[in-house]
This record gives sequence, C-alpha cells and structure tokens, in this order.
Amino acid sequence: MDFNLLISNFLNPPILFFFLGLAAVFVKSDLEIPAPIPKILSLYLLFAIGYKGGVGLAAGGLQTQIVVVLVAAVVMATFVPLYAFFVLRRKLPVADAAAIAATYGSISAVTFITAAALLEKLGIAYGGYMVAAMALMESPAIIVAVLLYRLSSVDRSGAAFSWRELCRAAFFNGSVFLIMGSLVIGALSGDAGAKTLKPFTNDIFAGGLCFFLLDMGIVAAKRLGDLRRAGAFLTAFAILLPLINAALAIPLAYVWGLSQGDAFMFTILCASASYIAVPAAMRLSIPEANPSLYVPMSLAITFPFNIIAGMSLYLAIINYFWS
Amino acid sequence: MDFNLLISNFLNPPILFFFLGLAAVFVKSDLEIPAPIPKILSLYLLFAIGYKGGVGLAAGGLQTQIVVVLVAAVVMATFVPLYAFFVLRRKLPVADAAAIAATYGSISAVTFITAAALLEKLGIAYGGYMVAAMALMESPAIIVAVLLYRLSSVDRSGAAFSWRELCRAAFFNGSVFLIMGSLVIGALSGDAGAKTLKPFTNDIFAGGLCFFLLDMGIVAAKRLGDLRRAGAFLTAFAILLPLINAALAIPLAYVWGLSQGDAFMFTILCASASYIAVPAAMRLSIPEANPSLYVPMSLAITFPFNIIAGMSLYLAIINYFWS
Amino acid sequence: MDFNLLISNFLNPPILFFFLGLAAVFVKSDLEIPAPIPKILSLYLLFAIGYKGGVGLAAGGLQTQIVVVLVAAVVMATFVPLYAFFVLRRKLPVADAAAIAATYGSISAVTFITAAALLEKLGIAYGGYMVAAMALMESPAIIVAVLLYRLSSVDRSGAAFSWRELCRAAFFNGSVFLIMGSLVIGALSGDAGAKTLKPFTNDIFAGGLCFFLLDMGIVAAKRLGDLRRAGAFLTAFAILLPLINAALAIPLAYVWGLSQGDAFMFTILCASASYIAVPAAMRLSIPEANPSLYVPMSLAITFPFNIIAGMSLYLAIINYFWS
Amino acid sequence: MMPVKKIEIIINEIGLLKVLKLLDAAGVSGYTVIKNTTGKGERGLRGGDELTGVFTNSYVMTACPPEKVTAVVESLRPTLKQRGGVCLVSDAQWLIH
Amino acid sequence: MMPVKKIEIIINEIGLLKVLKLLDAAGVSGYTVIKNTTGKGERGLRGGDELTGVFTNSYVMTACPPEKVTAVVESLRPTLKQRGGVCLVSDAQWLIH
Amino acid sequence: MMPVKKIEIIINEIGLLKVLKLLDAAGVSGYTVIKNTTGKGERGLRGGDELTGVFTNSYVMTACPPEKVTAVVESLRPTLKQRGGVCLVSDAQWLIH
Ligand SMILES: Nc1ncnc2c1ncn2[C@@H]1O[C@H](COP(=O)(O)O)[C@@H](O)[C@H]1O
Ligand SMILES: Nc1ncnc2c1ncn2[C@@H]1O[C@H](COP(=O)(O)O)[C@@H](O)[C@H]1O
Ligand SMILES: Nc1ncnc2c1ncn2[C@@H]1O[C@H](COP(=O)(O)O)[C@@H](O)[C@H]1O
Ligand code: NA
Ligand code: NA
Ligand code: NA
Repeated sequence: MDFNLLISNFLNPPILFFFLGLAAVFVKSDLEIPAPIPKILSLYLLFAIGYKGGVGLAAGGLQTQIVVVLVAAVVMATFVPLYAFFVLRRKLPVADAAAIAATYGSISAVTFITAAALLEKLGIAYGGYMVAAMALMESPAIIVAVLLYRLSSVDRSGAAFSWRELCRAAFFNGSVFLIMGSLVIGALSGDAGAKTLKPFTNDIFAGGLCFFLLDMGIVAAKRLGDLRRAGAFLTAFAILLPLINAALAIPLAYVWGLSQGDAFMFTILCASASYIAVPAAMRLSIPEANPSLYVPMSLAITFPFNIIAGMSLYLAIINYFWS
Repeated sequence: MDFNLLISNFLNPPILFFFLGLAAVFVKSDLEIPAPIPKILSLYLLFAIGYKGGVGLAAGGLQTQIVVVLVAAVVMATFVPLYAFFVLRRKLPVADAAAIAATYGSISAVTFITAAALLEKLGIAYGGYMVAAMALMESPAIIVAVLLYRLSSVDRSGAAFSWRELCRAAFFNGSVFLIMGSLVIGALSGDAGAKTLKPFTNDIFAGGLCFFLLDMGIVAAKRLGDLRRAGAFLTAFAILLPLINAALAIPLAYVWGLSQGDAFMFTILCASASYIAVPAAMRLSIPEANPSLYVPMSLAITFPFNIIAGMSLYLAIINYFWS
Repeated sequence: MDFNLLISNFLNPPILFFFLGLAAVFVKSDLEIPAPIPKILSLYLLFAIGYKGGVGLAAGGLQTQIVVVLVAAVVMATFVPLYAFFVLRRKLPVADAAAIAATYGSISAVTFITAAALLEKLGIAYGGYMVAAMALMESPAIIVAVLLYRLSSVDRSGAAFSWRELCRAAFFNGSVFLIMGSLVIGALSGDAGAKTLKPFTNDIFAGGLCFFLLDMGIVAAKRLGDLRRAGAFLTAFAILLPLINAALAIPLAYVWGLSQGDAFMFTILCASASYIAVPAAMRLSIPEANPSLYVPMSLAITFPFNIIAGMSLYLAIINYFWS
Repeated sequence: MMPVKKIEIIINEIGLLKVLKLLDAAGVSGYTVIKNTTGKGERGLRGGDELTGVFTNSYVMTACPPEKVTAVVESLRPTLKQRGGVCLVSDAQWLIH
Repeated sequence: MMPVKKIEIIINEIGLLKVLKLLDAAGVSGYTVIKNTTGKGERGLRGGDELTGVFTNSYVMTACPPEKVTAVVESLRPTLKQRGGVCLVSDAQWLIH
Repeated sequence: MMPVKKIEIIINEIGLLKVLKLLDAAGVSGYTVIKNTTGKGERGLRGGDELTGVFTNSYVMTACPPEKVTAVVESLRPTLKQRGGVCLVSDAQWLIH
C-alpha cells in the first residue's frame, strides 16, 4: 500500500476539516454549523455533482462501456442489501437488519466526491457516467430492504402496504431526486450552460466540501457515543462490509473491463454507506428500526474508515492489477 | 415566433431548475429548500443585480436616453395598477382588487434577471440603467394601490391613515431598499470595487439563480392549488395582463427610441408581476386582501408564463420591429 | 492625515454596506439578514482568513520576525485587559468591568479583514503570520478578565471555579477554534490545497464580507439605543481605548522593527474590540455582566470608529514614521 | 411560585411588530417570540413558502398577572380580527427566582 | 373567550406529514407547527445533527373544542406508538375575535 | 391519559447546556428544545442580533410527574437567578401510548 498516497490523501483540506470537526467535539468546543446550513450544503453538493455528471455524460455519448457500468451498479446495489440482511438477521431484529442492509447497499455521495478529488489530484480520469451509476445505486437497496422487511415480519402497524409510497421514498426522496434532476439538466443544457455554471459548480466546490466535512466530523463525533449501544458486532460489521464489498467490486470491475478510474469509483460506491437518503427513507418506511444504530455506523465508522484508509487501500490494489 | 429562441431559452439551466422544482411537487418528492435559504438567495440576487446595475450606471454616465427610460418606467408603473384596479373591481372586493393591481403594476426581479441571461446568451446589449428603472418601478404601484384602496373603501379598522407608514412600506421595504442601496454602492465604489466583487456578483450568479428558481418551482407548484379558489377570471387575468402590458410597452419603447435590448428589458418589467416586495407590503398595508389570490397568480401563472412563452414572444416581436 | 486615504477607504464596498445597514434601521426598513446566515457568514470569514493565514505562514517559514510579532501580540493581549479593568473598576461593578476589559483586550477579526482589504488596495504587504498573531490575541484577555473577576468578587454563585471550563471558553470557543484550525490546515495542506480552495477563500471573499458588514450595520444600529444606558463614560471609553491602544502599539511596533504593513495590522489588532468570541465567553463565564453594555460598545462605537476614522488615522501616522 | 396567566398568540409574521407594540403598550413585563412557525387555519395553509414571508407565522408567549389579562387580550382583539391568528389563555405558575 | 383543549404533539420530523393528515382527518379547524426542534426521550438524544434530519422533531399544537379531544388523540395513538413522540393535552381559553 | 406537570423554561442560549444537565440530573425522562427564540424581559430586548448569539434564548419544555416538580424547579432556581430567564409550571394530561 502506497504510503505517499495515504499521506497525500490525508493532507487534502476536506479530510483535514473532517478531523477538525472530530477534534472540536473531543475538546468540547461549542463550534457548530447551525441548521439548516448542513442541509443546504448537502443540496449544493448533490446539485454540483449531478450537474457535472450530466455534462460529462453528454460529452461522452452513450457507449457499451456505460451500459456495462450502469448494469454493474444496479446489480451490486441489489445484491449487497440482500446478503447483508441475512448476515445481520442472525443478531438483530428484522427492522434493524433491513435498515442497516439498506444503508450499506446504497451509497454515500460525499465519499464519492472525496474519492473524485483524490483521482483529480493524481491525474487519473473517470467517466462522467459514474455519477449516473451513483444516482442509480441510491434506490434499489431501499426497495430491497423494505420488501425483505415486509416479507420477514408480521405487520404490527396494520397499515396497508403501498408500492406507491415505497417507490416515492426510494426514487423521489429529496437527495435522489435532486441528483437525478441535476444530472438530466446537466446533460440537456450543454456547453453554454456548463460554462456559465462552472464557477458555482466547480470552482467553489472544494470550499463547500470542506465546510460540509467539518460538519460531518462534528456530527460523527457526537454520534460515536451511540456506538456503545451498537456493540462490537455492528462496529466490526461497519468496517468489514466495505472491505467485502470492495473485494467483490474490484474483480467484477476487472472482468467487465472498466478503466482504472472507473473501477476505483465503482469500488468506492460499493464500499460506501448512505447516511442521508437511506436514513430518511428508513425513518419513513421502517419506523421501528433504530436510527441510533444505522446512522452512527455509516457516519462515524464506515465514512471515516473509507476516506482515511479504505480509499488508499482500494486504489493501491487497483493500481496493482490495472498496471 | 422564433422556435429556436424558445428552445434555447428553455434549455437554460435556471429555467430547467424551475421545472425540476415543479416536477418535485408533482411526483410528491420531499425535496425542499429549507428556510431561510430562499430568503438569503433572494437577498443575494437583489444585491448582485443592484450592484451590477450601479456599476453599469456609473460606467454609462447620465444621458438623455437614461432620463427617457426612467420616466417611462415611472409612468408605466403608475398607470398599470390604475387600469388594472378598475378592471378587477368589477369582479372583486376593493382590498383584493387593489392588492392584485399592485402586484401587476410592480415588477419581478427574477423575471428581469432571467431575461437578462437570455439577452446575454444572444449577445444583445442593454443599459445598466435598466436596473435603476427596475428599482424605480417597484414602489409606485404600492402607493397607487393603497391610495385606491383607502379612497374606495369605508375604513373598518378605524386606524388613522399614515403617509409615513405607506412610504416606508413602498420605498423602504427590504427588497426595494437593498436593490436601491446596492445600486448606489455599485455606482459609488467604482472599477476597483466592481473587480473585487465580480466573482461574487457575476461568476457564481447563475448558480444562485438556479437554486432560487428550483425553490420557486417548488413554491409555485404548491400554490397552484390555491388557484382553484381564484377561478377562471383571475387565471385568465394572470396571462392576459402581461400580454396587454407588453402590448403597451413595446410601442412606447419604439416611439421613445429605446435600443433593442432596452426595449426588451422594459417590456419584461411591464409584463412581470411582483411576488416578494408587493405581497409583503400588501400584507402590511391591506391586511384584508387575500394573499392566496395575489401570490399564486403572480408566482404560479404569470412568472412561468413569462419565462417560458412570454419572453420569447416579446423578443420575437421586438426583433421584428427593431431590425 | 491623508484625506484621500479616508475617502478611498470609505468608498470600499464593505464599508458602504455597513452604512447601508445603519441606514436601513434609521429609515425603519424591514431589511434583515435572517438567522443563521450571519452566523454562517462569520464562520466563513474565520475559515477563509484562517486558511489564507496558514498558507501565508507555510510560505514564509519561521523567522525571528515572526516570533517577535507573536510575542508582542500576547504581551499586548494580556496587558490591555489588565489596565482597562482598573480604569473601568472606578465606575463599574466588577463583573461589567471585567467583561468590558476582555472585550477590548481581545480582537475583532472583521476589523482585521477590513484593514487587510485597505492594505491590499494600497499595495502594502503584510505577513501571513499576522493572522496567527490575531488568533493568539483572542484568548488571553478572556483568561485575564475571568481571573480578575474571580479575585475581585465575592463569589455569589457558590459554584466551584474550574480552570478546565475557563480554558475551554478561552481557547476552544467556536470562533477561536475555527480560525486556529483553519490556520493549521492552511499551513499543512500546501500549495495544491490553496489553489483548489482559492475561489472559495479568496475570490468570493469580498462578497461575503459585504453581506456580513450589511448585517453588522443593522445590528449596530439596533444596539445603539442600549448606549443611552451605558452613558457618556462608556461611550467615551469606547473611542478613547482604541486610540490609547494604537498609541501603545505603534511605538512598540517601531521599536521591534516590524515592517510597515505588519505594524499597521498589529495596531489594528490592538485597537479593535471583540464582539463575537468574547461576548459568548463572558456570557458563559461571567453571566452577571450585562451584555447590553459590552456588545454595543464594541459593535456600535469602536468597530465603526475604527473602520471609518481609526484605520486611516493609524495608517497615516505609520506612513509618517516608517517612510 | 406565583399564579400567572399564560397568553399565547399566533400571528402572521408581518403583523408581529404590531402585536409586540400592543403588548408593550398593555404593560406586560416580558414576552418570548418563536419566529418561522407555520400552520393552518381559517385562512388556509401557511408555510412551505419562505419566499414571500407572507404565509409565515410567529408565536408569541407572555406570562402576566391574572388581573392584566383582560386588558391585554382586549388590546389584541382588533388586530387578530383584521389579520387573523389565534390567542389562547391558560393558567400557570411562575417560578420566582 | 371559549374553553378549548390544547393538544401539543412532539413527533419526529419525518412523521410530521402523517400527523397533520391525521389532524385534518379528525376535523380540527387549524394547527400550528414549529419545525426544527430537538429533544431527548426514550429513544435517546435528538438534535445536533441537521444532516440526516432523522433526529429532528417537530412540535404541533392545535386548539380544539373539548368534545373533539378523544377523537383526535385516539387517532394519533398508533402513530405515536410506532414512531415515538409525545402528546400532551391541557386546558385553555380561546379569544374569539 | 396521565396527569403530568409541564415545565417551560426560557433561558439564554449560552446557558442551555447547563439547564439540560440540571434536568438530566433531576431525573426527568425527556425534554424538548426550541432554539433561536427571542424575547424581552427584565434584561431588555433580545433578538435582532444573530451575530453574537448573546441575546438569543432557548425554550425548553419537559413534562414530568407532579411529584418531581419541586425537585426540578429547585434545581433550576440558582441558574435562573444568575442568568435570568423564566420558568412556568402548568397542568397537562400525557397520552400514554
Ligand atoms: N385551532 C387552531 N389551533 C392551533 N393553531 C391555529 C388554529 N387555528 C389557527 N391556528 C394558527 O393561526 C394561524 C392563522 O389562523 P387563521 O387566521 O385562522 O388563518 C394559522 O396559520 C395557524 O398557525
Ligand atoms: N418528558 C418529556 N417532556 C418533553 N418532551 C419529551 C419528553 N419525552 C420525550 N419528549 C420529546 O419527544 C421526542 C420523542 O420522544 P421518544 O419517543 O420518547 O424518544 C423527544 O425527542 C423529545 O423531544
Ligand atoms: N413575562 C414574560 N413572559 C414570557 N417570557 C418572558 C417574560 N419575561 C421574560 N421572558 C423571557 O425570558 C427571557 C429572559 O428574561 P429576563 O431574564 O427577564 O431578561 C426574555 O428574553 C424573554 O424571552
Ligand atoms: Na454501498
Ligand atoms: Na409589471
Ligand atoms: Na484589542
């Protein structure tokens, strides 16, 4: 594993601001990013990443490579929550198992963005369609998890199951809708649009990301306490699952002939866990599940693990096989 | 009517984000821009447009052309609410007639901005003083409407009429004050100021506008339901009035010798209706008027009508006569 | 005193927006920057100034000059609250005397930023380590004031004194922590980081500052009324103290051989008074002190005095001696 | 502990200043304001629209001695009639400190 | 003045829409909502996390005639059981305007 | 339904953490917090100044069994005396779910 890579990644301002957020909580500073700023920062990041992805998609045209990537994305996003559910079910009630499975089957846009920043720094290219892949990977896990939950549990609420509501929670929840919409708009609005929006979507992006990660550091540190309740099993799960998912994704990417950059981004997507779209959807569709488990697992363990160690590890492995 | 113009306008990111906002509500997505972000975005847009206008004004110097435009602006902003009131009075109570008349006599800064983006895309110039004209057109309709209301209604509240409060509501309400102030500061602070502020007022402007229009789309769609209460008469009014105002503005602009760009911006100002400054002022000065009428009319009908169809139509006509 | 300097400083957009904020309150406009935007703007300014300072610090390397400046900073930040306390104690209760002393011993980041903008306009350089000096000057006054308060007052609350809590309030309060953290990150993340963040930390900075000063103008004008309670003694104090502190700082800077730009920034730091970090710390540690005294003094008198007259005056004197 | 009456008022944000002036005039000793609340009443749904501010409410609470209640609510009545809104009065105990 | 019952509900923000629908269905004449509140209860501390929205509460208040109270609270009970939250009922006087 | 006492506290935002600690120490089962409220009291007008945070209040509400009230309010009294603020106690019914 390339040590320079680790250091170079580590000294990225966004990562450092994540640590600053952690540190703020540890020294009991009263630093906080007041509501609703974290919300609007996350909308901004989704807007920018979606729009840039759309522009990239339009520039690239539709090729077989893209179709392969998108199919791979949907396959992994459906398979991961399935196997995760059956692992988790051995130790946890149905509702919690389903919600955690959904969390790990879906993706984290900020992990994706941080990975993209690393690639850019290293001068490795990846396709604009990876953003489309990311958008496609947000929802399937939600659907799978809710179905598993309905099938495995005696319904206590007596409420009729509504496919309509499920699809709405999966495909039209705010985050998914905004990234999809921005992607389409980016693809439609062409070069002129991309040029006018560049200062907003590209130039100030790193700054927005730093602030967002500062807040994520604060929130992650605050949620660390919840992990005691989660226990050793879930803590280990939150580190092992990204590793297993990466171990599945890398060979698949190799077999399917993805480029080095695409393979890395695909791996990151599989290894990352959601902490915005899925928690909101789970709270709505599986209210019995305990958010004090699935939120801190993804936010306070998996996310930092991925950006600190995971990312460099996956990239080192990919570098080894692809070169 | 130039079809390419329509398409080109339509594929502008801000317009597309307006539609994305509409779509979010139609598919029942929970996407929303949390308060107070829409407020601060609108302050930002007023700040930027005012400042840029001031810079343009200072660059241009004071010529007869400018005086003509400013006089024309005040004349139209006084005349429109007058005639609108008497039309509306046939069907509506005094308070509602006055408030709607004020709404249509005043202007919409975001319509102005969207029109400016279209001109820029097409490479047509317009004078910086048009922003001054816009600022001047915000208040007269408020004064006219409140006077009409006081003259036509038996005062139920028993409150003494205060010119002081009226002028404050008309000239010093937040939106009007900020755009006027920024205009003056833009004019005073010269080239050096303009250069330092350019990244903020110009470069990221398109991005701020996209977000704002996303929110406007959401709000407009949510307010559409109110229109059922408004009925066919007011719905028709909300489309016909911009057309009539444009039909008045274009010949006037022609006779007064405005340039093509100025004529278009003047027409847009006359055709647009307020949904920020005037509603706030009406709520204060004519609390009996029902905001569920005047807000959705201007926001959910006139605004989209102008940016989708109106703008292209007015420009096509102006192109025809000016060339 | 150079009159052109005064005018040129005065016509800076940020200063003009401060006046616009004052004017908004005087004409009773309802213009306001809704919470939590002022908070996030202040976090942004601290982030940007800290980060830029860190980058400058890393670029400069550690020289004796820097050590001198930093020592001078701590000395003045400890001495000012001491002498101020004994002056104030003649007229005021212990708690208020201590809180006001802390206010004037600490610094105002926005005054610093405005001064930096003036230097930039005039093409005078100053060291990136001045930001480190600023960060160092925030806390000592808080410690000194709380100690003076504990020593001079019979403790009514019966609460045990906690050094731990005091240090937390002094060194880890949100503002101090963020500027320090950003400084370290700026120093660590090097050229690549600085380049990616430049559009965010530098280019749009002036715009953020304008908005912030607009809000400060509004708040300052609203707090002016409180000054009647403060009376003539404190009003005079709020103008005399910056002058005395500048009169102490300039000779010191001269003797210690600071460059012209550094001397000016050092003077500004000594002459400025805190209105964010210190009030929050005082509210926590000396709750008996009346914030309606120390906040309006620093915000509504000292701050405007410094940016309107003080800054030009100090610079004129420094120009005279250094050239 | 001292028995007081708690008066809660929900009023359109644009009418807030008016209500606070009336409270001051009626001589209450203090009040607490929560801005940016939304709601639904006779005049339809409010909220979901932070753009115009026209549909946003404020919540005002004041605790006052029972003998002042009539004066306070009577002074508020015309404004509530004109602008809409709600005023509730209930019993509470004030912790004297 | 008219005697009413004040019903106060604290519910996770994501369950807010559900509660408002239930109130509408139970025929209350209006309600007031305060978003973005935080708190602590059986389900642990909420707040300090505006990122996911999952730990944020909303506060809903409705004043209704005493005879409606049972219908309203009974319709809320299952939702509160499932999603957590609090419902308090108290007495108040409504100022008729 | 269970009879409870509703305790409402208005406290300067910077003192909020202190109050919550006291509530926890007094053994209340939960509470709800509304931040960013403004107001006016003995110590003058608050709000209109989001800059320093020094003039902003928080509103805290906790419902607890009547027998706990004395313990809770007594533990709050010194803090309120020192920092200002208001504490109101009233009666309510808690919906058991
Ligand atoms: N029954 C009620 N209970 C609680 N709040 C109400 C009630 N009726 C109205 N409101 C509030 O008062 C505001 C104005 O009501 P109205 O004047 O009836 O439209 C609404 O937007 C609600 O926030
Ligand atoms: N005793 C209480 N008093 C006031 N609010 C409470 C109380 N218990 C719970 N809450 C509020 O209700 C929310 C959900 O409570 P729970 O379902 O018990 O986790 C909490 O986050 C608090 O905001
Ligand atoms: N009579 C009152 N009714 C309601 N709230 C009050 C009252 N008096 C004070 N407050 C609130 O308590 C805060 C602190 O009050 P004080 O300590 O008296 O300055 C004020 O800012 C108000 O928000
Ligand atoms: Na995943
Ligand atoms: Na018009
Ligand atoms: Na100082």
